[in-house]
Amino acid sequence: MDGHELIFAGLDIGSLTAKAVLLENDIMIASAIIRVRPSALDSAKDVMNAVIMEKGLSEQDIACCCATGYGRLDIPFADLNMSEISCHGMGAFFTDNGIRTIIDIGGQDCKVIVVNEKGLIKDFIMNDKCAAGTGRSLEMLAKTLDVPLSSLGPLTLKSWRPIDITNKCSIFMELEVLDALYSGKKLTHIAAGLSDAVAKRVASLSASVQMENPVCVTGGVSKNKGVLKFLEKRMQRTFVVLPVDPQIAGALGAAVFAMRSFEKKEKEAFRK
Amino acid sequence: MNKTKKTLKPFELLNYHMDLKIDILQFLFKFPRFLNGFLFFLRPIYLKKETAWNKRFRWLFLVLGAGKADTLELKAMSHALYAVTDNFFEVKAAKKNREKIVWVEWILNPEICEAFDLVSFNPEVLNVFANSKGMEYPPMIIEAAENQGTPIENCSAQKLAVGSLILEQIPKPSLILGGSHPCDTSISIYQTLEYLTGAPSYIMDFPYWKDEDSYRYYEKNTWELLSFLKKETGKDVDWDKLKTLLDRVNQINNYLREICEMSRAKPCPSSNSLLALAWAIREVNLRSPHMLSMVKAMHQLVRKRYEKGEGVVKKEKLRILLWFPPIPFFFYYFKWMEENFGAVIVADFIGYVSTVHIDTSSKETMIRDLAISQMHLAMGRQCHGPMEFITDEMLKLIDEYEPDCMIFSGHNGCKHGWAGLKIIQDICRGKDLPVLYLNLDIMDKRHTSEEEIKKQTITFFKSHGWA
Amino acid sequence: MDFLDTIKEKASSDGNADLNAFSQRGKKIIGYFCSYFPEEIIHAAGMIPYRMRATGKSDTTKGDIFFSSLNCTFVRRCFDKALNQHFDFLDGIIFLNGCDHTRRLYDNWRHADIKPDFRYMFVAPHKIGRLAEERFSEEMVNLKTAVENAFDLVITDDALRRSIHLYNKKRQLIAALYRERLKESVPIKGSELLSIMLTITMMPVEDAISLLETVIEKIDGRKTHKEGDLRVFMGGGCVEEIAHLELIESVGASIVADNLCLGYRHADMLCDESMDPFLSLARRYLNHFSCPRMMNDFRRRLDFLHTVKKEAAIDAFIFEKLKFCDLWGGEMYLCRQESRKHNYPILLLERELYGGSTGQIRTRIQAFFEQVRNQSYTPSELVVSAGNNYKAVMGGITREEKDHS
Amino acid sequence: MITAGIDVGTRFLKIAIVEDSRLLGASCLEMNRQFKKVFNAGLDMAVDDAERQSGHRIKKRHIKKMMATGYGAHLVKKANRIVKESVCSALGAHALNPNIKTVINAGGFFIRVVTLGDNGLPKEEAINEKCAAGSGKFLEMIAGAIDMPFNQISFHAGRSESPFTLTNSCAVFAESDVISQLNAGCLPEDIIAGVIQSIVNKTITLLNSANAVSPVCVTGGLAEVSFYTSLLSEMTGHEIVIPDIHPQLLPAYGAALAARIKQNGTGSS
Repeated sequence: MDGHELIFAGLDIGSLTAKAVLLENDIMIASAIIRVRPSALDSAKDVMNAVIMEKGLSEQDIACCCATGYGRLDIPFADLNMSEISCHGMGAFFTDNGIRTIIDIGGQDCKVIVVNEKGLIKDFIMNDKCAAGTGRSLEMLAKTLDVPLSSLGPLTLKSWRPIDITNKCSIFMELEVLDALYSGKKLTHIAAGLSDAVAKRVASLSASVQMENPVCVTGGVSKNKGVLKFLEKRMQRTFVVLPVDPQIAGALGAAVFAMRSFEKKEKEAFRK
Repeated sequence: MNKTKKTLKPFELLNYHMDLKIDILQFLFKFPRFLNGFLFFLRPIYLKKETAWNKRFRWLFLVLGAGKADTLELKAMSHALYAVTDNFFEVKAAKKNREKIVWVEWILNPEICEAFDLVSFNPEVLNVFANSKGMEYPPMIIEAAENQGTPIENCSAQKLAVGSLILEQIPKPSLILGGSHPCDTSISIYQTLEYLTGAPSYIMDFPYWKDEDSYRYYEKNTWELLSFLKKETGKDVDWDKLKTLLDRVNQINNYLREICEMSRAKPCPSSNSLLALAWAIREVNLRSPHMLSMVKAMHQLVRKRYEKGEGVVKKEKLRILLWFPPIPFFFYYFKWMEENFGAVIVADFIGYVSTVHIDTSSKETMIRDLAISQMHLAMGRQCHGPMEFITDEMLKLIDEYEPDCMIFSGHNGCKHGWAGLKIIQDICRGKDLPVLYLNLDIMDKRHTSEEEIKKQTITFFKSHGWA
Repeated sequence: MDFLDTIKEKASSDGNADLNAFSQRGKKIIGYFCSYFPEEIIHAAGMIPYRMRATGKSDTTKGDIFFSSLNCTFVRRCFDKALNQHFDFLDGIIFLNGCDHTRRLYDNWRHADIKPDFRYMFVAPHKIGRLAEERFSEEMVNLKTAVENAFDLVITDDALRRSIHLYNKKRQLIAALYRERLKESVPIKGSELLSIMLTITMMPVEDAISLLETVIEKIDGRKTHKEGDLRVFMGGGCVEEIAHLELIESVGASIVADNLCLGYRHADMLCDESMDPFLSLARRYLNHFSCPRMMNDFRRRLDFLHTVKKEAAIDAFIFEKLKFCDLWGGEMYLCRQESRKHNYPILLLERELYGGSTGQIRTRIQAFFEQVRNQSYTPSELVVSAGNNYKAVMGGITREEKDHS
Repeated sequence: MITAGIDVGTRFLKIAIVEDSRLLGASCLEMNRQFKKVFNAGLDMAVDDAERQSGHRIKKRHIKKMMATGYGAHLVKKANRIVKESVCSALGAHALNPNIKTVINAGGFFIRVVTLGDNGLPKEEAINEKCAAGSGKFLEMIAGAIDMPFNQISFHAGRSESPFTLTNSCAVFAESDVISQLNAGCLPEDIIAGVIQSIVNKTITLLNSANAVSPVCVTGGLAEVSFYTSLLSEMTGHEIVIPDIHPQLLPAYGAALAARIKQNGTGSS
């Protein structure tokens, strides 16, 4: 250890976006989100460059790097890899030590993670039946409605009578949405119905783990106020707002794991 | 949907059938003409679809015939209501007095419980009657079960049993009588129920074939059940009581068989909705004397029409064979088709009766024939063996009842049924019988809604030029 | 180890080449479906029992004509293979009422009229007990008669006794392999054992015995696990993908015990050679470690979780099922309730046979193992607690591109 | 006599104006929230088109009968009748080419296979079940995920040497599978060829369950993907016929014919 602080990196290579976070002295000093490149390695390199360039660092300055997400296995410069479930849990917990449950609604999948008082997984559940109730299905359906994903939330909040969407498959949900659309239902109600449908799927998923308060929501869909509103209603809980962009929670968690594994190794080396 | 869902109080659904409203209904049954007029008058507010405010009574009104039922039909229904509530009261009293309650699986009849003077209860009863308090309840109960981890692909009828146990809608059993039929869900769920309740259970192992060996095996199972009950309850078999009941069962079966026979007439004098209802009631409380009265009233009605040469509808346009179970959440399907299209379901999977006569002359014959008779109850008799058990009966009904078309109500949980679909398709092709293949979940309207079923049926009729 | 690699290669194929060689030498091959099927009777008739499998086929195009998408992928794949003449080497096939999906195979097989001509439905009771035993032994006699009539031969009691003896020997060897795995140092991986099981269920039992003997010899002193690997119990029906078990093991685990169709059930319980062969077979096949299709035996299966946890020092339980399997669905519910009661770590997976999405499965398994390891950490080992309420430099967030959405 | 057929699909509204069995004019409009407006505009366009093509005056009031079909058929309040899509496809195909024995309507959400009797009416029908990945929508999704323009799909797929085997049955999950395959270095053309292969497999299943016989007519959006049709004919050995009219229009055309039959009272079922 030569004077200056150690820097740790966390990478989250997802299916749609790649995220990176730099951590120095328990503080997040930089982060970046980019759209994925054709290969996981390219995404990892690009997103990593983006953060280290911003801080004017070089790759040698990174003491330890941890990767997570779908592409986690394909990154040679990562020192270790952790599942995104651990990383999301830890990332959210790291920003607010009170948090015990993290609902992560990502592009392809949706998970409910319960962490212990150390930020480590206590229990989790991840959707495996089908992809309904994920960010991707919401995106598809927003496209059907011809509204930008970002305005789905505000639209939902205006509705007082959401339509009832019963189908469980997101592809066939689209049929129901189209039907409602063409029969002249109000856009706000359809949007609300959609948000409610997604919330319903997430709520039923979460029923099989024992959630503990306080709860926070991460992942892309957490930016959608409409879904959050319905989710709160269906779960009868209120959510804590994270102090950081919830999308980078996974990368942040990875950086924390990088830091810890480094410290652990140091300690072992010291003992010897 | 906007409001947060209500939760159910313990036993709320059962109590619903025992409170004042039911007394009023029973009172109204005494004046069938008035009841009919009342229902007819109110038709516009509930007939078309479920709304936020008519859901409380819609199911009941539709089941009662929506003002178009015959007075005898209402009489049969009043007995059905008595039979069901009797059982509920009995169970309630047993719970209070801490008597033993025996859960009896849907297709196993509770005759043996009568012989031991035990209170029998059907844990799956709510899959039909939960609808009566409003249609949102069955999905709610199913969701409760699914959230606990009951597999989603299980048959919804059985998921309702687990759900109602979890939501404390049904009384816990002291003993369970389960069976290995008609399908895997039943096998799986009865293990779950035994685990959850901790009650000792006896499994009736349903044989695969229907031959002498199988009958004997099932008969032995029944004898073993007797000794199981003896051991668990310390009581002994009251053979006289059993004999009385079985004599009554014979009578019931005779009436039902005759109704089935008369349905072959053109025009068809019987609406199969009543036969399906009779099946449901027999599973819930065969032991009640009201069961016999109900069947008698049904028989009287059908006989009357048969002798006059009348049909259920004035002008019978279409004879339908309904294959696979009817739809509890849309029980009005029968009447809806009759009213709108003159289409009568002349035979169906559930309503058709082919039980054997029980010889009550000795203990041995009683148990032997009871066992064989149980193996011929609807659902059990078709679903447990090879595909021929389903298709042979289907062919027989097609030949005897001469339907113009068939409606295949493919139940989502019935995986073995879907696995045999190609065989059924080929048979209907060979017979040149038009078939409507519905894909639905009979207990869960979330899968395919009432509207969707109506829409598909209308399109089917229209494209064949029947509507 | 080369030897195990050749076995694996064989296990991932249909085994047609070997079997064709046998049939050219005049040996008859009989396919069967379930672990409740008494292979001894086929062996005593001088034929080779072949366990049906779905390997080596990538789609279900033709199978879907007969089965719907609500049926399990094992059955659909098997039937697809049958329709594509992959099972033409069979001289007979025996179905079992194992579950709703497989029993309809019997019906569809006849409806499509696929080779072979000898198609027989063998019925196993759904409960355990004296009555069921009696019935089951009658059923075995019926099977014997049917085989005798169909192939015009006689199965003598002596031949049957000899077969029982050989199969007992095979069981003992498999049991020995299972005992090896209880040791702290794991000599054989779960995936390797699965490939052995797949191989020995498509060859004459004599060959199987010598193969098993070689395996036991070769794995002596072998060590397959890495430092820090978890010891895992694997439950689930019809798992026949070696790659799937390899995936689990690659994430940091050794599978050391199981309840699979091709697993412990083949090692559990010997046939009593001294009594009536049919009754003895009935007793053994009915009472061996059960599949969830047996209705009154779930307590024993749940108890087994506790025993195996102690005996094999299990760190984690993984249960999985194929989609639309009612039986294993219910079993997973029971196991989860039971393990929650006793605070055992348990992971439930639902997949399709050869269904891909390894990324998802890997994430889940990895996260589960991370969760299990968390529980075993002692507090002092835990790295410093996380930063006290987070101090983010919000200005540090960059966006190279606008969020795509 | 002039009749109109209206096919209300999930994305497009197709209207055909037919005199006797001759297609006079047609229109195809994208649906949006104001169904009535779209419908009226579509009808006007179709009538104009008919007038232009036939050369004599045709007005809306000349349309004697109107038949609706398709997913949103119930939205057409003016229609005299609703006809099943299979009937329409069958009638349309039969009128165009009486040899045709089977019609595949491969649209956005459903693949429908209809076999024709000698009278041109449907004999048997098979349709993909709920939750199915093998549909046009699925192809569109995957094409979108790998940034391939829809009209170049066949070109790219044709270049594939080892198509990727798709195993997941859920469309959205399959998409994530595809993305991880891309990340692992799988070529886009292999993936798109694999997707089409999986749709072809699905179609073959349906063809078999409806007992289809050659020649087969392919309509709907997927008919425009030549790789799909060529692979289908290659794998099944069926002769594939692409109808003379725009493949999307066939059901609407058939609906208009159905109107005629019912009107004349010659139709039988």
